[in-house]
Amino acid sequence: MDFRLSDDQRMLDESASKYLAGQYSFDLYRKQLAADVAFDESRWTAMAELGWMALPFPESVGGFGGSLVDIQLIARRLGEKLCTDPWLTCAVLPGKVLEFAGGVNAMQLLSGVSAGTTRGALAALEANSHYDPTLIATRVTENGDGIRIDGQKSVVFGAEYAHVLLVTACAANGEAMLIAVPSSAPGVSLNHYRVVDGSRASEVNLNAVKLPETAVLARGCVAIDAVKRAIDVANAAICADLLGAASAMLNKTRDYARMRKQFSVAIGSFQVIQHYLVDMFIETQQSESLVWMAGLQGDTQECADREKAISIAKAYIARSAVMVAQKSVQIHGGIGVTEELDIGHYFRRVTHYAQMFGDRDHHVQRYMAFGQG
Amino acid sequence: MDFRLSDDQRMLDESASKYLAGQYSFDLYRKQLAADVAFDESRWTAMAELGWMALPFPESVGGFGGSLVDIQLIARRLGEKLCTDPWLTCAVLPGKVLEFAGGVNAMQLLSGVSAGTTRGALAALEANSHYDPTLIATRVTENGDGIRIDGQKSVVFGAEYAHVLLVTACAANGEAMLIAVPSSAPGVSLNHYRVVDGSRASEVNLNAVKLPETAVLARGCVAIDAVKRAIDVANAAICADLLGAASAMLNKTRDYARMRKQFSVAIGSFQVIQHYLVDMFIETQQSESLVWMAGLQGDTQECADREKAISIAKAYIARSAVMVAQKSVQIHGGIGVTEELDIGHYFRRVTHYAQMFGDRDHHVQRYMAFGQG
Amino acid sequence: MNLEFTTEELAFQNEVRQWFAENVPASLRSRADNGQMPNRDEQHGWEQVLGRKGWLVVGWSAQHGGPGWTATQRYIFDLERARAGAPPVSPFGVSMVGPVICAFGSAEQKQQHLPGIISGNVHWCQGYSEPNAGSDLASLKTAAVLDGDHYVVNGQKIWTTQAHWADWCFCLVRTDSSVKQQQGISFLLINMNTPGIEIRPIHSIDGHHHLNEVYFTDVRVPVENLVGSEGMGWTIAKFLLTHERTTIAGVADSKREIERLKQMLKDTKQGNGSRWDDPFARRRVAELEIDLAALEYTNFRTVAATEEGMGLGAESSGLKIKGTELQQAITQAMVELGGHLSLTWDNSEPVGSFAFNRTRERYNFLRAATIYGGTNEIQKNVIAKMLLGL
Amino acid sequence: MNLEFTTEELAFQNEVRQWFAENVPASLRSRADNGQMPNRDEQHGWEQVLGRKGWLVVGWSAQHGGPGWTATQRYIFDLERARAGAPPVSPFGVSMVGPVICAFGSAEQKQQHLPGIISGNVHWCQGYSEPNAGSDLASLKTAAVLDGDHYVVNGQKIWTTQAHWADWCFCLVRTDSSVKQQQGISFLLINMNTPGIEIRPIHSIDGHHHLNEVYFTDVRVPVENLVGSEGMGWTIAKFLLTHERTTIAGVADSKREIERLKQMLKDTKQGNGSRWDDPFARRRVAELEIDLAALEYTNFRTVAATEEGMGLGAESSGLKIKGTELQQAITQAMVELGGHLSLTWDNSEPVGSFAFNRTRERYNFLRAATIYGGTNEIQKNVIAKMLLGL
Repeated sequence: MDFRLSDDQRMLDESASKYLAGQYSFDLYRKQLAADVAFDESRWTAMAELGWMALPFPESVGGFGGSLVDIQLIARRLGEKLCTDPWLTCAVLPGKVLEFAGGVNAMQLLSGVSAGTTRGALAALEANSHYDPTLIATRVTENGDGIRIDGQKSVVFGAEYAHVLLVTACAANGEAMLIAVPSSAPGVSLNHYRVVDGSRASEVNLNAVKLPETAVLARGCVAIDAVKRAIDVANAAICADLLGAASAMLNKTRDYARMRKQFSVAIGSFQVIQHYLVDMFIETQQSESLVWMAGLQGDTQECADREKAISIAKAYIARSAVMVAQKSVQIHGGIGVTEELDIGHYFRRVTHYAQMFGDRDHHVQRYMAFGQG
Repeated sequence: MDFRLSDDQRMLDESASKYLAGQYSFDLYRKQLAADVAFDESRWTAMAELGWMALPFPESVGGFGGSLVDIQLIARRLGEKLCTDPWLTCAVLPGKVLEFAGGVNAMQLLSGVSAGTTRGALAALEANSHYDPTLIATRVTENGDGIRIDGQKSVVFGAEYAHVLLVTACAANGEAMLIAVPSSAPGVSLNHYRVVDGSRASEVNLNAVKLPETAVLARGCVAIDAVKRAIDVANAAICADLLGAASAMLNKTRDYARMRKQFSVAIGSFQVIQHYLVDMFIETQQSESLVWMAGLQGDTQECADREKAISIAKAYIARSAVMVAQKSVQIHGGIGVTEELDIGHYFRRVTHYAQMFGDRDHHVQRYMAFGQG
Repeated sequence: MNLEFTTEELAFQNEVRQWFAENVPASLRSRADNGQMPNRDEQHGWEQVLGRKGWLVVGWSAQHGGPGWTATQRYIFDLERARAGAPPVSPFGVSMVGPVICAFGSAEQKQQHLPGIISGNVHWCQGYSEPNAGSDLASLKTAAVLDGDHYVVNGQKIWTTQAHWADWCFCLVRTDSSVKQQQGISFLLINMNTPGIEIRPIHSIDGHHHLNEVYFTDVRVPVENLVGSEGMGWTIAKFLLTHERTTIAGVADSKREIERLKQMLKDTKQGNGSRWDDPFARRRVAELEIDLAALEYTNFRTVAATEEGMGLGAESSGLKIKGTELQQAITQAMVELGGHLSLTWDNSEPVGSFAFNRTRERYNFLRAATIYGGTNEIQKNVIAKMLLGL
Repeated sequence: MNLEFTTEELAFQNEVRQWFAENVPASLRSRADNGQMPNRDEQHGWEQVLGRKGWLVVGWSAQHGGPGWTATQRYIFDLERARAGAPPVSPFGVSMVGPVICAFGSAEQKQQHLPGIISGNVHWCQGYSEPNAGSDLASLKTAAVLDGDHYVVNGQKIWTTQAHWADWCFCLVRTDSSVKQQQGISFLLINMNTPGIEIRPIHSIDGHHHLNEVYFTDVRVPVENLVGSEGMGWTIAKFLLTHERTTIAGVADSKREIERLKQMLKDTKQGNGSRWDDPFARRRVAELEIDLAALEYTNFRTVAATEEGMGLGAESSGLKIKGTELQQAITQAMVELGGHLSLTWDNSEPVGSFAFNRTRERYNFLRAATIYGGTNEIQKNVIAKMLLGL
């Protein structure tokens, strides 16, 4: 057993920290939030130049063949800094769907994602699917010279900034398909809105969208497996993001408890506040252990092992990070529920990421289905 | 709304307190425990003379027609004093089964119970029934001149002191029957053992037990309903018993926290201990509210209302009393886990009563089935 | 013992229920159905409707212009109010400064202020907390210095809910800094139109503007606006804390919210069924319902004790703790059980269920429930003192 | 990063597993299957079996007579030990006084005491707590007064686990009452056969006798039984607290117990199915398994840090807190999921499931897990100090 980062990983981690410290800040985050923006072309280019887009993908498409832990290292720093840049939703997640779907067309798209020139978004979930990507009401019909898609995809993270939507749809015979739909295709209309962490998502309406047969990237089990496996990758990254956010909250709350005086003493001198902080500390430690466990054991095609590892980590961390977030606000008192201080924004980020692609309840149930011998 | 006790109830409550203070003590409890005894004929007679056996039953059988709250008042005092006298299991529970079963033979038996001369025990649950009295593997066959019973009943509380066992059994056609089986009947053999609160229960083996047809007190729904309704009465009393035990633990632990010094100060001066005690206090207050709710709303034949009220109360109190018990031991430290001090015995009593006829899990599920609109 | 309402109380419940059905505006009801709070006009308009009916200051005795209801009636009224989708009334005039003026105010103060509170035409806010006096209120610094027939007020208040909606503010101010902390504090009524008052908004993490900072710079307040005498401020503040306990647990609104959550789950499809088909979701709701029952019957006991004129001790102090914990648990369940539908923020069209799309607001807003009015930790300290007598 | 065991470690695991399979007595295994603790003969016999194999003092360096294993090997060994149904070894000699003698003892003390610990032939107990020195150990009063070449010991120890099984006791005693509390404490080895020692049993709520009071009346202890120098007792006690952390979380036994619970649920019929068919029972087990995974990987991280020779800070102090909480949660689930089968106490014939019939024992026994060795509250105080630096 070895929990040390390799030299490359340490460099990656440091460069991510340094980049975010220089290019991102709470002020910038708030400015973007006020302007209903969660994206900046120049930052995207900068991140691509740092190799973040190429990192997760195979060398065959121009990627760096990075591991799941590599992805987590960046995700943790993003969470730590409240960064809403859609790296996860517009690059990692759609890129992984393409990688796992395979085939010439998918690989061509993936080259663009890996180069940072193409942004994607996964349009899998629907209003009535809850967290289950196999519940697909969107319909696809095939005719002689192509396909037609009708339906609606819900809460598609990052769609506002995506060139291509990776849409799941179901044929009349029940076969699922994974389809590459250009955002600009006729019949595609998007309603954008803000989501809880301050980033952006969209309703994707597909109204008689006609595309050539080549738009179909995968069918049946391959299509579903690609989506589920990519969502597992996303969840490993989400766990790391939650760890980053929870660690930041813990540190900020500890510092506040040392500094803030009431009744002429630092509130950190009250035993109950001390025990709250210890509980938060222990939960964050345990969460970190499971983040790396998920990164190491979730990086496999073997479905049962992967789902077990990811679901254990997400089920645990979703609860712990929410606890840390709630206690952080409570210890801060009034100032903790305001927009002025970062604590409240971390609180919302934790709410968001704890539920994105499955909350504790969902993942405990998935563990029961896959993981219990 | 009125939560005041009537004058009669206050008298009953006071006489119960006074009787137990005079006739029962922790020393006596420990002496009985060491001797594997949980019964005393003279105390039984004394309790009968106080009217406790007649209290729960209709005047038509010589009872006093007391309410469910009246039963709870005594049960709370028994819990408060760690008393293991089998009043609930040998009088209230079997008596209520007889009362709800109805019919001449049941009423005749009930007269004896109400007079304190006959003791019964409900033999409903089996090794494989969990808490569900409708899961009956014990078999009854009818022939020309009587019935024959074969099977085994498990964890029959108070059977060691019972003259008559109220046994549920199932005919080949699936019909359930409630049968009065004399403990001394040929083919009946009992294995006695201690149970967690220090009282006694038995395995009841029924091996070709032959009885006249008149032993069948009720059949089908009537039999099942009588058992279920009587168990609901028992659970209302159990809630009150848990309240009595939890209140006693809270008071003893508060006193200990005031008196016990470590680091030169009373441990009750530590904020974390204070908040533990406040949590225990609040939970005990909330439990008391639901005890009376169950007593008032559980006293009805209407199945859904009754089961809802009883299950809400038991689900809540089972959790709260266990929390109070665990925290009481923790605050006491080492002395809390010894046989010498009463705290550890209360702890076991709470474990026992929290599970007797259904734990929180069972009652939350029953509430979901009956109570959720 | 008896848990049933009397015939008279049942008749009262019917009357109130019918009146609410006829008088709660559709806009309020729709906001409640989606878990949203009313805006200023809706809130003030609704309070004036209640004021015209004489049902705004329901906790007041008839002598002071209230309906003179029993604690049970007030409880029933609150239950029906929440059930009908009407918001709680703003407490600052009705439950706070009003009762203070009734108990401590001069005849002139009563004449000047009570009618506006009773009618719902005059709106109040509460100037208690300061940046360095939150949980430790006694260390407040805002000073009121006598200058002829005026106090000159300088200082800053914070967390002032609805200051931007208010006509008047009741303030704790320091009139004497030479005595022990609590002793130098006075209770002052300040017209929000007085020159020298500046209000700066504080935006909350639910995305709305409820709170403010209020700056006082040489604000001249007539001496007749002092309630009681100088140095009585702490006594008055403590009087308020033990004043009204029949609704402190928030049972009526929690009850409504749980029912709303059940309906939301039933209305939200999942595959071919609904979210209500998930046994673990149903169990989570069941556990909330059981906790609510415990709170509700504890509240009943407090109401019954109030009816009998019995003092309110540690028993009812627990109600605020448990009540706010339950409010938070309900909103958390709402957010979590909605899944991805709970993650949308400012969508104008419903995504699956508009009610789920808006659960975040109450969840975020109610984080403050365990903080304001004395954190739950402070509440527990107070109860511990009563319990342990240390 | 890498979570896999190396080829060598896997081979070691196989070797150990096979040895346990062949050497754990059936009686021990059967007790473990029913959640019961071994009796004296079984425990001592088993430790001697380990001693003969050289696998008793697994945490010791080769230099002192241990196998010189890595932290990972020790972890693997513990895992396989629990899986095989063998009890943990008694820590008093192996993990406590042994390492103390290795680190602080004289050559004579090493020669006299280490062989008996390594072989499992000599048994120890720990004389720390006193009636008025539990959490506040520094206030202990048992006095050792020098009289020629002996200390004369007078006082009382309490909560002395296995004193009635022990040949020797290591004691914290006060040798100087004129200095500050911690400074006057010394570490003394006392032969339990010395005249003047009286052992009184304390019966625990699990129904067994583990604990004792030990009274010392003019007990004469040779000065050469002092470890280190006078006044070093507190330093030695603190050394012990940070000594061995690879198994402090109790992961191996918790893992075994969860597997046992699953098997018990599968083996216990309910109607036509089994208790395992209850989705809420399964969920409860799943939540325990998830908590165990968090503990296990945190333990791995500590083991890995130990391998790298890194200091053990607050990170690993949390392991004791979480580990004991999990042990309690598992036993509580065992008691509760058994339903009425968990309520039987001293039945000699199984009622449904003998394993469920005995769940009460561990549940009651393990209430002490969050108390002994410093309550979890004290542990949190210690971590808070490190975290906050206040």
